[in-house]
Amino acid sequence: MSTELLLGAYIFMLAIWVGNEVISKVPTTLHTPLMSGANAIHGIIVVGAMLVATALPGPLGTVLGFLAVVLGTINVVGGFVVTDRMLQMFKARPRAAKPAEKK
Amino acid sequence: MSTELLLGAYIFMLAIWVGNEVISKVPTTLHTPLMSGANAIHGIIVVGAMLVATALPGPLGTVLGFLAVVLGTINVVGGFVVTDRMLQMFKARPRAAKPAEKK
Amino acid sequence: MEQLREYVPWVYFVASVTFIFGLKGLSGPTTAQLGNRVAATGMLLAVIATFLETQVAEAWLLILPAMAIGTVIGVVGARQVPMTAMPQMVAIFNGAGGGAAALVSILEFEHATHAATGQGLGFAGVGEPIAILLGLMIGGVSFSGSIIAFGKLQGLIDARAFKYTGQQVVTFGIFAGMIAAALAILAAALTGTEIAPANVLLVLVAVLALAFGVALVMPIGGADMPVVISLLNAYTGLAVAMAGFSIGNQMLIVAGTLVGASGTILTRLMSKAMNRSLGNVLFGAFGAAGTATAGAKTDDGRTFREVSAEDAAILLGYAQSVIIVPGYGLAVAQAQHSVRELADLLEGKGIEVRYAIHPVAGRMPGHMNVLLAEANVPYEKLFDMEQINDDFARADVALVIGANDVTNPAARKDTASPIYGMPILNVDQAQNIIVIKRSMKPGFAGIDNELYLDPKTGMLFGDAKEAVGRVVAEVKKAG
Amino acid sequence: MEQLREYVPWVYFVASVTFIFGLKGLSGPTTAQLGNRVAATGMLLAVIATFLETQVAEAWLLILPAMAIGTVIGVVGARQVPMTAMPQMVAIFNGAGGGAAALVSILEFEHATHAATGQGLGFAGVGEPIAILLGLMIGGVSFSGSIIAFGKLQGLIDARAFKYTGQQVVTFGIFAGMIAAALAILAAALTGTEIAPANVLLVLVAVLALAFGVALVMPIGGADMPVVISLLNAYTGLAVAMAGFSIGNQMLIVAGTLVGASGTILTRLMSKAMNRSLGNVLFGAFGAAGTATAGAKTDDGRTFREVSAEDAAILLGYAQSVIIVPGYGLAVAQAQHSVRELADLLEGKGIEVRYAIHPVAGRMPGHMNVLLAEANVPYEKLFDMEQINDDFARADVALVIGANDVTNPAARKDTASPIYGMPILNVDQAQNIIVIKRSMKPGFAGIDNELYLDPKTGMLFGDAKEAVGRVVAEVKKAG
Ligand SMILES: NC(=O)c1ccc[n+]([C@@H]2O[C@H](COP(=O)([O-])OP(=O)(O)OC[C@H]3O[C@@H](n4cnc5c(N)ncnc54)[C@H](OP(=O)(O)O)[C@@H]3O)[C@@H](O)[C@H]2O)c1
Ligand SMILES: NC(=O)c1ccc[n+]([C@@H]2O[C@H](COP(=O)([O-])OP(=O)(O)OC[C@H]3O[C@@H](n4cnc5c(N)ncnc54)[C@H](OP(=O)(O)O)[C@@H]3O)[C@@H](O)[C@H]2O)c1
Repeated sequence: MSTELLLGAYIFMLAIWVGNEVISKVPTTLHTPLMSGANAIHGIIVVGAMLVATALPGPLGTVLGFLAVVLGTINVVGGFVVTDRMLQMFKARPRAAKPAEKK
Repeated sequence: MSTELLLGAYIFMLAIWVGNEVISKVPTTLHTPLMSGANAIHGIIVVGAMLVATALPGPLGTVLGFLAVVLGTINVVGGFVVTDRMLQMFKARPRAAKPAEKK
Repeated sequence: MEQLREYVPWVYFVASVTFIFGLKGLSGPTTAQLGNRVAATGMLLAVIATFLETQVAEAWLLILPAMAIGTVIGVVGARQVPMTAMPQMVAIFNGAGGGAAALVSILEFEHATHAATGQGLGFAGVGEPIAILLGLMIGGVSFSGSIIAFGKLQGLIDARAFKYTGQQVVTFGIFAGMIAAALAILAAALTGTEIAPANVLLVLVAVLALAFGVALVMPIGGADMPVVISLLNAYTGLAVAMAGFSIGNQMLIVAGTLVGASGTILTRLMSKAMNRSLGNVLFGAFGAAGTATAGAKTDDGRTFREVSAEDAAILLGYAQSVIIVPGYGLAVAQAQHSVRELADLLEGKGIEVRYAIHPVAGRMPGHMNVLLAEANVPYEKLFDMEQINDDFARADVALVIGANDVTNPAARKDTASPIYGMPILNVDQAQNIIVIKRSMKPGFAGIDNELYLDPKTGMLFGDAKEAVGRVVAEVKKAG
Repeated sequence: MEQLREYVPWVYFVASVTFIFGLKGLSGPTTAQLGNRVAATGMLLAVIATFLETQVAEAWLLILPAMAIGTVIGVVGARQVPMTAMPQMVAIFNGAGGGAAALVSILEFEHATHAATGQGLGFAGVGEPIAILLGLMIGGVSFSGSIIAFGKLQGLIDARAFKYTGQQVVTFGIFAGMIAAALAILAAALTGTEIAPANVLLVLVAVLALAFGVALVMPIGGADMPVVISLLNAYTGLAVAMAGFSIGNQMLIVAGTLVGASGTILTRLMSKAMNRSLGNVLFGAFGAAGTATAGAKTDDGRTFREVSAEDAAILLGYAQSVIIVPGYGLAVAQAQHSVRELADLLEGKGIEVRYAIHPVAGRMPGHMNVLLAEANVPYEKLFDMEQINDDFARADVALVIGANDVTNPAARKDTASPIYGMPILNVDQAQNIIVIKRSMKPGFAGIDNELYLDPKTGMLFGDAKEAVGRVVAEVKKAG
């Protein structure tokens, strides 16, 4: 029953509320981008991976640490880029939109 | 830059979000009861008052501690009772509603 | 006892969760009462658990009587107050919370500095003294400000905006002095350079905070008090959160911050519902319950038409669709039951009766809903302004009972009017208009209403309850 | 460096705030892109700040190459993938995150137990080992589950639901074994009673978690994969939060919990949009891309009517109001630009053209919106099902392009149909119906569509892009 556990519990509980409330009224169209964006956000595990990458000495530890960082980076980078690409589709691109509007 | 301050900051920041999001779509009708209910919730200061009531020895300390508890209790008790009374008004009371429905 | 004490922080944790559920519940009409009770239960649990702490258990002789006194005052106050005086009551309870937060801050300050020896004031870091000072200042402002708000609404202090030359300078001076004294304490805590004894400075901060609260609320007129109370409510929340930081109690941080954040949003929603910006409320001049523009317009030769209860009954009896517009006068006269009776009679004749509820009709948001609900008017018959405003043109009779400002067409047309821009009910578009009030006197904003001079309008003078009673009698006679 | 390092936790704090803003932004159409970028910026800040930590700075030779490799894989994957394969891509990225969380948990476990001497495994309290074990199990399930989901969507694994007798028993056995091994570790950590070496048990937990992820996703059909991916996404969030608990990093707790909570809500919203309960998705049989009911109904003697591109052009040319219903086939054929061209032509003739977007048309939510937006179809012309469903009866032509299940009237009437109860577009109420598809074959749900046998319906066979192109040519010829 350490203080840090208690405070962590508060943070956990409040973050659940925020997570729930913040997206409670998302339109269907945005389900996939939102899923993808949330996916990118948990990519922050890369920071955890960096911090413990060398926690275990020896070759096995190094391999696991290396792998953890690679996987975390894939998650965060791929997640944000793919989300951005999806969302780009929702915006009319000026180049193409111009001639169309002339009609 | 103590850990406890940092964790407190997280709690503070998340609670701001929760407070904002949770009531962001309250109908006008409920403004007053909501204000009153929120008023009752900060009455939790009574716990703080209890905890520090005897923190300062001597008669002045005792008087201040006593006063703090009295004020905190007024806030919490009065707040909840008055809110409950307001909200009671929003519900059709069965006794009176029955004959009206017969018509 | 020893082992149980370990769980006190987790009881606080659970209580924090109930507060969030409570607040969420309070923001929906069907869940509001449950929400309030859930939060109250959490509160009770937290208070009981607190008795497990040694210093609290040992001081029961001090604490229990204090709680008993507070409970009696709270319950009696909350029970006895008439519905129309609810806002004042909220103000006074809020002030009590602010005062408690300020006192907790003072006690914690003395506690922390008491054992101090040598340089500095004995604080571990910079966080605690800042939290203590903020708790004291915000709590103090909330305490005195709430008391002034109470006084104005209760009629103990002139409700009009209190203004004098040089006011801004004085108010700012108080504020600057308060901040300066607080900074001096902070300097002493951090570097040990004491300009004056810390206790003296602390008292100075407290006194200036109280003065600042007074200076802040005095220039605001009674009309804007609900908004001010909501703002002070958010302040108290913040003060409680600061107290939570200073005594290291997360439940207080959560509860206080929740109220601080939601109270700020609520304040903004409320001023929006009254079509004012928050800055306008705090520093504007509308609240002057003015006489400025009053009585200026009636002299253009147009006159009003008085009608009898019988006339009104006939008009209503031949209508197909009636819209009732309740206002502050209906609340004062407690005419809700008579109105309900009239509506039942008309509906018995097959006439459609609806109620148009303006968001700021009465003296607090939801005032009319509360009143009519008390008389068991079905919820489906109450329509918000946006829902019903287009239907006035199709209504045969608009029956205005003790409402004034919320029907004043000047809000639409007259850019010079103090209520210009406020959305109003389109009563003037109805085929016929009946207005029940006691005289030609203005309402809250203190301005005349040209609706009363409209040829379509018939004035039925009298106390709302009594006048509606007469109409009921006539309707009964007729049918 | 030394002093800067003190601020790293506060950078993490700021990053946490950006994640919330990002998530909030992502839930509104106009703010979505900004939100995504805000969160990405916060992420970048956090990563940079992490290099200030001694153990990270010292290991740059390990970490930087790893990040470079990850970046290349991530960018190339995200850029190269065609729009239709987006769900798979999300699955694979999600799996990577789950795997990372599981590895972090393992490393932290070894780190904590490495220095352990004497009794127990060297944990301070019960919190850390629990968090580590949960992070490992949830992360592992998410990793293998996501890979299976990817394989099914990509066609590497048979997309149909994989079932065998005794399946439930096996799945439950894996789950029970995993929990038992985890409890054994916990017992060793708390009481020092080791049944087996902790490392062996840990590997067992990891292996069983991976197996459980496979067992969980294999029996689910490809149709339900978007929902499953969303659920696994929430799992990874939870695993990250647990990793945050075990290494004492609040930013990870906040980010992971946010995703866990919002992902759970999102999963529920998605299954609701497909008119399924989450339980039904996880344990139901609909996903079987079945052949069960297919082909059964066409034998009642009714037949379909084929039309030519010219017929279609004439019908469209004389219409006043046309509603286009896009579906998966439009995405496959990449016909969005041709459709836009057709719509422009018709609008040039003064014909009203609107698009009816079914919530689950295509293979992911928002699929049609994304496609049509790519072809610059104005946002105002896209209508949600609820908005436009009543207008079909007044439309002269409903032009169905590569859509099938979302127009199938069986969902309304046929209680035996696997899509019974799913709300559909009221295409059958239009005056005339033109359906563009390659054959009479069924769509995703594998069932026939009696809409095609309706006398009002004309079938225009061909690849969507090519067929629409023919219609465009005919319309141009005519006018
Ligand atoms: N709802 C809120 O939150 C809130 C808060 C603060 C201020 N306000 C302000 O209050 C006003 C509310 O508008 P409103 O139309 O409801 O009220 P109002 O404009 O204040 O008018 C009320 C009218 O009722 C009449 N009246 C008083 N007692 C009566 C009785 N016993 N029987 C019959 N009539 C009686 C008065 O005329 P006689 O004296 O001739 O009878 C008065 O003109 C607005 O200006 C609003 O901005 C509202
Ligand atoms: N949106 C989501 O989130 C989601 C996720 C998973 C599953 N689903 C499911 O997917 C289905 C979506 O319904 P839908 O109506 O959009 O699609 P659908 O029912 O799958 O039908 C698509 C039709 O397009 C035709 N088609 C395929 N390729 C074509 C081409 N190149 N040119 C022309 N036509 C082509 C096919 O017929 P031919 O072979 O005869 O050409 C097929 O019948 C629903 O059952 C839904 O539950 C949706």
